[in-house]
Amino acid sequence: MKVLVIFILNLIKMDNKDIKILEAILFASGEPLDENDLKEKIKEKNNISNLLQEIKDFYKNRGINLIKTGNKWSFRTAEDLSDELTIFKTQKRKLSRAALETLSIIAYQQPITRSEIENIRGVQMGRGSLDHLMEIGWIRPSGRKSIPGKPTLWSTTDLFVEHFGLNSLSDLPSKEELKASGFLDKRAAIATISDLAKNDENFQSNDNFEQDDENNIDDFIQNT
Amino acid sequence: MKVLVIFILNLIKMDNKDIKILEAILFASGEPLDENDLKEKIKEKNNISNLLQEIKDFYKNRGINLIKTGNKWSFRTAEDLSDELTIFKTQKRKLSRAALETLSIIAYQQPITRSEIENIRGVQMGRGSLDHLMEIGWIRPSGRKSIPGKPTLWSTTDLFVEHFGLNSLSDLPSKEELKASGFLDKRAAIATISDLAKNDENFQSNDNFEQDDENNIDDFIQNT
Amino acid sequence: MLNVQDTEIKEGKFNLLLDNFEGPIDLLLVLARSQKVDLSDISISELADQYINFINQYRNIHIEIAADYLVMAAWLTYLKSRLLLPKEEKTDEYTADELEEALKYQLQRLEAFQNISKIIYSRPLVNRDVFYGGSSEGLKVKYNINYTSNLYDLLKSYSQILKSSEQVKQLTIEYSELYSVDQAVKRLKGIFGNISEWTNFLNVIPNLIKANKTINKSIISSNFVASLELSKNGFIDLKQDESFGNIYIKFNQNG
Repeated sequence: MKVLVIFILNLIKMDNKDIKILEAILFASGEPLDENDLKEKIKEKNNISNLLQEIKDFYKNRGINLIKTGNKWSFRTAEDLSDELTIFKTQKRKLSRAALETLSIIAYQQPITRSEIENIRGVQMGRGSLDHLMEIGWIRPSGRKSIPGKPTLWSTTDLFVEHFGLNSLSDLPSKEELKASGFLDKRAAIATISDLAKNDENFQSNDNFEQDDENNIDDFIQNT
Repeated sequence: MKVLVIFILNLIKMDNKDIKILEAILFASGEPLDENDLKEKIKEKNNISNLLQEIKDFYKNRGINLIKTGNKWSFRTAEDLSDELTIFKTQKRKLSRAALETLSIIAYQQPITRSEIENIRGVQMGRGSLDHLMEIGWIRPSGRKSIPGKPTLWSTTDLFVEHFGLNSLSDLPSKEELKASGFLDKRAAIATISDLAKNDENFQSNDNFEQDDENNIDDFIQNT
Repeated sequence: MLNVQDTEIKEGKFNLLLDNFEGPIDLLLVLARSQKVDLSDISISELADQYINFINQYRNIHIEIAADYLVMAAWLTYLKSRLLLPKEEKTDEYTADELEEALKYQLQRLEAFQNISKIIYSRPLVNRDVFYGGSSEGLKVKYNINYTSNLYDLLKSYSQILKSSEQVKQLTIEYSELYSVDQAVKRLKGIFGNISEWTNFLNVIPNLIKANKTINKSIISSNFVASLELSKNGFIDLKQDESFGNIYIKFNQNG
């Protein structure tokens, strides 16, 4: 009896690093992994089958089970739950560039008409752009402009403010702040003629400046 | 002795369907889930906190841990396996020292303006610090300070709390010590040197956002 | 990295790039640490000496130095002189003690945040130390579409629009100070009468501007091209006696 208790206590305490590693890798990978590949990651390579069996037993009655198919192992949710459990997953999608541009113009310059937006973007807008943004719930029609034709004016919604993590519309950084925060940086500026004509001293210090910038970027990429 | 064994065996057998459901959902979602949303899926809704705590304890020494950040729960790989799991590392870019200091100043002093951050660091902020932190999703603009120029205030996001494994912002390390030492005071700007040393011109151009903003809108109106 | 800096400063080597420091306060902090006392007990006057020393040494090697660092050096010099003077009568200005106190506070606060930032970044970080996982295989899944475009994307997009509209607006070609070939041709034609004898090319072109090599180069090259053009059309003769020798120019009366 005593032996069994100790065995069980050990199971629960689980000092085995190899088991922890296997669990974590199987969990993080999210897809079935070959036993031979798993072997590479642990110390007691010859013991891999026992370790995996141990994990399998440990999870036997849990909501997650360790499953072997062919020579591959993976965690999956317990089978007896599949009938009653529907989970909602969010499929992540980014807005198209055109929609994002349109949205940002509306955000900054609302209320604004369709043709004013087209003017700024310099292209005619596809039919669906505004509809799409309205469907998501980020823009709404907000009256009509009193010019001939009375075009619809567009504004952003509360949902827009909420989704983009703003307290209010006035939180949107101004142009100057965008500049100060680095958004308006011209990364590869082409020197103008007048730049070239500037005296050499200036020219050199410009060079230095560029280099600093590069160092800076390196800092971000490098493992500092 | 017998009682203990049975107790332990029960723990392992785990007949609680709610626990199985919670485990399965948390496992399958792959991202933090709100406690209130989890509640919807189980029978003993009022017991949710206990159940989650039970699961958390169960996985305490395993390769997977149940973690709470804010009001959200998620399974994550265990912290002490960091070295073994570098295969999954996706955080390619490491932060520069400047960005890191900026981030921690924002975390402890939020909401805070750009020039207040510069005041603490004693140096003008390099381009790229704020927009880089925002790109990662760790900081956000959160209103404007009601001083002349209405500069943007910056705060950390939920993602920051989640990524750094904090329970909440009040969980930030050494917060009390910093407070006790007076380092979290927003000292009147005049009492620190960089302001004394800063030339007025610079200072104004930093805070003088509003006017530029208006110009900006004018520009656009003319443009359209 | 900081440790390396510390030792180098202690040994009196100043072959460091200021790029290693995050501004004057950061540099002060590194210097202060070399005093090996608690920051609250630090001798500000000694620190001021160290800093000014450092900046002076640095300037001997690197001529350019960021204004921030110089402003701080000037300010420290001022503070030192105030500290040396007998206590003043109370005026509107800050007393030397207050200024000293402010500097100490700033140093201590920056140090605190530098330490904190290291602590924070050593926490288990998602996607670096810990990872999400799992798989929804085996469960019924319903999908909600969630648009992940965030504020950063929005601002980036708007900035892009601002940038492109700025570029259009600023498409004015600035007046060039460079000397054009057309200018040179016109000018040379105007002074033909003065070069009836062989004259050194360099004496024919306009006076070179001091300290502006770029413009000077443009003057020389445009005049050279212009004289080639004029000689091709028979207006002038050119000669050069040896490679890299002087070029001589003469008006061709018959041209």
